[in-house]
Amino acid sequence: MNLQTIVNSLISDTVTTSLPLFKPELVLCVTIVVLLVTRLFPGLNKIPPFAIALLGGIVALWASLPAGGIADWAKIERQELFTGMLTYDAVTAFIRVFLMAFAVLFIVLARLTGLADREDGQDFYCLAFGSIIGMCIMASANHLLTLFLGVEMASVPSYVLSGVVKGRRRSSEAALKYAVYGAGTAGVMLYGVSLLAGILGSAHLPTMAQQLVEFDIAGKLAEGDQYMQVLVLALGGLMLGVGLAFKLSAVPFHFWCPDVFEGASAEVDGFLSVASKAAALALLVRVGIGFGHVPGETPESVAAAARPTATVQLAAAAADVPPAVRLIADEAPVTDGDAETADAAADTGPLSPVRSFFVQVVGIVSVITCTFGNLAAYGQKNIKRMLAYSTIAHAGYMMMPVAAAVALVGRDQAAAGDAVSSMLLYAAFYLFMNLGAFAIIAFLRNSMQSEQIDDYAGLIGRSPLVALCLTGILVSLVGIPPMAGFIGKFRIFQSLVEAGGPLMMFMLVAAGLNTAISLVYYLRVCKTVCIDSPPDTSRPVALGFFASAYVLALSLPVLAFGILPNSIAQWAQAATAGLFG
Amino acid sequence: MAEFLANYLPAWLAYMVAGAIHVGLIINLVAVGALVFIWLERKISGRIQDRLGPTRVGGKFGWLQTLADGLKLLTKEDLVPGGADKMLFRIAPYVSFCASIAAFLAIPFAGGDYPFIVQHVNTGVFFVLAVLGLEVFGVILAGYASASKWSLFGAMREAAQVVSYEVPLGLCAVVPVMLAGSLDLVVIGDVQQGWFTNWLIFHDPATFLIFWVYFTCATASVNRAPFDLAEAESELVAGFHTEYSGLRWSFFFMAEYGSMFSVSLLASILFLGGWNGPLPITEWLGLTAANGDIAWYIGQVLGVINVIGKAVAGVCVMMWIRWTLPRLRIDQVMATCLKYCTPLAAAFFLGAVAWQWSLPGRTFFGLLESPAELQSVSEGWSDATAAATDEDEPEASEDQTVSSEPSRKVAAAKLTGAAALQIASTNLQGGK
Amino acid sequence: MHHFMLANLLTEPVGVAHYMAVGAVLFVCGVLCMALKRNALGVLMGIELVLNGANLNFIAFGSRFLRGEGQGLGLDGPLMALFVIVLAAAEAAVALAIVLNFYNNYDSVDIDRADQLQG
Amino acid sequence: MGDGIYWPTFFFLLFSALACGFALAVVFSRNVVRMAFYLVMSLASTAGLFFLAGEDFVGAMQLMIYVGGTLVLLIFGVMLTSQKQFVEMKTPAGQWIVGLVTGCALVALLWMAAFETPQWQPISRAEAEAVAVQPTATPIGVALTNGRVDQLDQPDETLRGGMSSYLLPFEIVSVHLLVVLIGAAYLARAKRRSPSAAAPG
Repeated sequence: MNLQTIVNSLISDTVTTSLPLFKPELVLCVTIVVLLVTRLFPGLNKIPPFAIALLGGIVALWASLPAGGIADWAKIERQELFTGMLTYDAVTAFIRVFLMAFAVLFIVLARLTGLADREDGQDFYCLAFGSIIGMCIMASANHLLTLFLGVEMASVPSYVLSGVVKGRRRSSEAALKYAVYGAGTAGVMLYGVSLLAGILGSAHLPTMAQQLVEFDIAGKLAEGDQYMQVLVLALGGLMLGVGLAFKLSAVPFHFWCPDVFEGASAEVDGFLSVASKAAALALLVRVGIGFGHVPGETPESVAAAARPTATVQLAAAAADVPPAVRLIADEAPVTDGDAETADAAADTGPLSPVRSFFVQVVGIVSVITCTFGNLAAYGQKNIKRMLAYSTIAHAGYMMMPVAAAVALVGRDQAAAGDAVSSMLLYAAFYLFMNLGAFAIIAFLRNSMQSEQIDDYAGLIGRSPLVALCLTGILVSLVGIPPMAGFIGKFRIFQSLVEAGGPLMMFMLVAAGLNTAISLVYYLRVCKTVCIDSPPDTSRPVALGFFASAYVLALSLPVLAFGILPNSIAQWAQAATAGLFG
Repeated sequence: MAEFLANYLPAWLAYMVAGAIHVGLIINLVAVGALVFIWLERKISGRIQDRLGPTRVGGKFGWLQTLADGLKLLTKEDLVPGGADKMLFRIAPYVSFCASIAAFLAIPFAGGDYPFIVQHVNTGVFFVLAVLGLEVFGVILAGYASASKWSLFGAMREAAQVVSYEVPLGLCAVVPVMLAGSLDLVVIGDVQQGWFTNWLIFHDPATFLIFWVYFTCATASVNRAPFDLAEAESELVAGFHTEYSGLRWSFFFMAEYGSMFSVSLLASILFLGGWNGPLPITEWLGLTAANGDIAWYIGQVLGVINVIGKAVAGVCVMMWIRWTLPRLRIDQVMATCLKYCTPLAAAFFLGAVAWQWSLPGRTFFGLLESPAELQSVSEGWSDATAAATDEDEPEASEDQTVSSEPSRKVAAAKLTGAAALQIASTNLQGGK
Repeated sequence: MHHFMLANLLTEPVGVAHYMAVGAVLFVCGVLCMALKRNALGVLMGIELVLNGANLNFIAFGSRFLRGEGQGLGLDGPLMALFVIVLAAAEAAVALAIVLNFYNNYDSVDIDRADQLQG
Repeated sequence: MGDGIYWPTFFFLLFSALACGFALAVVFSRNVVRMAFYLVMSLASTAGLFFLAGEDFVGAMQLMIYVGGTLVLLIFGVMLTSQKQFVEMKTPAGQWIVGLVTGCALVALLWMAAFETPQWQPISRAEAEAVAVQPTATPIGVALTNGRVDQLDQPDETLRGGMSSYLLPFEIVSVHLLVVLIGAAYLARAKRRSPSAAAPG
């Protein structure tokens, strides 16, 4: 094997395997270029940019669907693309369909509300698509560079998007805050990434997990004088977490969220709260799996290997010699009969310290985030600001199943997959709920020039359709049946129960209490909209046909999925079934 | 040189002495170069305007005129404006001068196995371009620290201009790098051995054309007329150095002439055969390493004369341009860069690639066989493109791919900055 | 315990740890800049320092001269550093455009003036 | 070469002192223009450290893109906004104290971690001098076009699998730069329409 053969095999691998699976992103790239090129030529610039963008989005959506149709998730096998830079599995595919569908809905919304006007439409669509490509990379990151690159690619265009209304002071302030905090946390995250790469000697997540097994945290901690290396690891992990927490708007890195949401326009808020958050959650899952799970490791194999390796580890640690490479899966053949003993033995894998660290950090942050978001949403007068806090709270809810999944990895991988599927399901519902809410806010802003909750009083009389849709969405955000939000929350709670343990119970209780708290401020808006009498100065609210259709198209699924959640829940479950293997 | 000295001195002292000698030579080169060039500029401008230029000091040609001027500058008072940021004002000329000198660290004056070079850097082309780009800081700091609006405008223009022109400049420099298969200036010079037909400028039509793009961009990036917007005396008094006097002012001038010299040196190494004369005279005379050290040394000195001669010719052409063409407006300067030079450079780059692809091993003149060194590179090239699994020659194809790819990204990254700068500067123009 | 001996300060090579020490100083200086400067451009400069602290780490982890052949990150180090440099350029361009936009609207680059959004 | 001064260490100390000193100067300077100047010096010294670590190519890139491009951009921004009242801005003393204490603690922690991790300690002088100087641009270029030259001399097989080629990031970053360029240009250019017509939100 010489270098030439390596290079050739890599090239053929790229062309035959990786590029076909990278189609949706490529379509978006091409769309960006086409948008720019058509602007240059006198004849071509008559083509409305919206048409090109919509076409590109739809083609990308079509390209992102699994080969055997929308229900065919289970057949997708985990693969590494581009020699390990990206990972492609059913979760990636699911999130990508989600993001592409969102992209199509988003550009339609931007067109309907007039945010992407004719002259600068190309810029707007290019930025949105560029950001979406970054999110796709986040969702499939398998390498520390693609992790950072994805975050940067998703963030930097969205800084511009949040300041897209150039002349408005608030808009420019939102962009400034977002950019400064975002760039700062990205820098801290990069430093953490450098520490992790340095201590583990690799930047490829699965290899890093293997190195972590060799690293033998428990042994190093027991040894006493080597705790500094574990400290570097923890420090690197926490700094990486800073960047993730910023993208997730988790406490204590949430402070940008309300300001940016209030300053940016409502359409962009929808973008930030749905797409950006879903990508960040997917990245959180990737990081959790990347560091907490070695490919090929199963609880059974770990349980079988536990005793011999433990002694090897201790001996090796005592002799201060790095333990030999152990491929755990090779050492112990998997037998079905061991499953119960593995369950009873709880999490004893060599990565269990990493997992418990991850679970504790994510779990506690999620509880605090959730509680903070819901408490701060009280007393907000601006609807966008209130929804910003609601977004923070929902980020907390959606982080919980990720913690549960990582907690379950060492014991029951099927249940862990289910936990991730509950997150995916909630994210899918969240797309309709939040994009719907922000679309309504954008349409109302266009017709009544206000985003104050008080100005929505008596909306039911002025525009019953919008009022009903808004009410339905808010009820769903609380999580009351028969809306989709209820199903999503129920599944999340279920995964917490499945994971068990004091921390999970604490999270469950906190989530339950939070639902009760959130009831008050969501229903207060519903009351304003449906019951309060309109102010004297109220003007009629007129939504065009397309706007009404758009609002309906987003609101109806919220109800429909609440009543018939089966198909989408099955897709999510099928997508996560093969996640750990 | 350090190894040689180490025979007679303790090792640490040998290194220091060698370092001191190198630095001394370079400063000498820049200072004496500036001395000569300023005299030359006066003579050339005089002749172009049908005058004699300086005639009095130092005999018939007035060749001591610059020295007299230098002495006058030394005795002038070192003024610092009242509202100036004193520290930055004092430091700025030195920043410019240091950057200008530092570029010479990696420029070889003769090649072969023991090149005449201060520090052999294996990414020489990029190092020189990168360091040349740092000169702009001196100008910016001077412009800001002077607390004068003329200076500030001059500095802003310089910032926008220099950063923008580095994009096409880098793209042009990539072509010889690609053809020679190395970023090492010594290697690039050495592959052009033999007749002048082997010079990279005559390699193919695209390289011939891109040389002129390079020369235009080089003129602009060292801030010479018709691109000397930073000093534009008809509108900005004297631009960024309005407030400077005496020795500090002369440092700016030495930096300017030093940069002119270094971009011309770079042009002569990248395109004009470097230390290889138009005819392979050193070979005919047997001045090679095979015939003993002394012959080799004479050959090398001939090489030095060759490369410096070409560089001086380049500088003279810049002067000729200065006294021939009128100054452009700032927006014309930026348009020249972004609308013409960058696309042209990219197109010619592709042209050179196409030539290399379709006619490997051939040069421009009657489709001659290209020199052996270049051939090995082009063979590697076709290997890589055909994805042949040839076990013997992985090296050449690697080098080939190296050269073009990273620089493309540099160009892209610079373009981002440059365009933002340009937009900002147009805004400024509107706002003022 | 491995201590940095002052005695062989000049006669022995430095290691990754020394580079990391410099990187840590740059990182912390950058964080302090981000936290303490009121000028938006000062904050951006802090970000550049932070990124360079990380880059120094990457270079150190990848360098054969600091850790010997075949150890550490290998080529990943300089490659990641390269990408960070490019991404930082992109980020700076956008951040600067945003700061100028803010300046046009507020006539100020004081971060503390950005206080219209509160509640 | 004997036991004399090990020059790389000498230059390391020189450049690191410059890098750290100017970085501190950035923090403690109140004048934003001087901060920019100190930052330039600090990052240029960092490029020197890159050269010392044997990464010529990245060092040259640092000088070219970072120092020659990004920082010129920053200084440009400083000048566009350099009205008297923004050039010097004070931060309250309380924030300074809190910041400095935290900063010192963080530096101490990171230093301790760096100097107590065995695999990050220096190799011996003989080993360091035995490391062969190799071209730096070639491996980077090959890695960007889909191959890893260091894959063959990595002794640890588990690490070999994780040596990815950087083709994808290299290509996708160009899309990113394009998008960012569009965004920056959009924000920086003057509005095309009258302000009354636009401004939703």
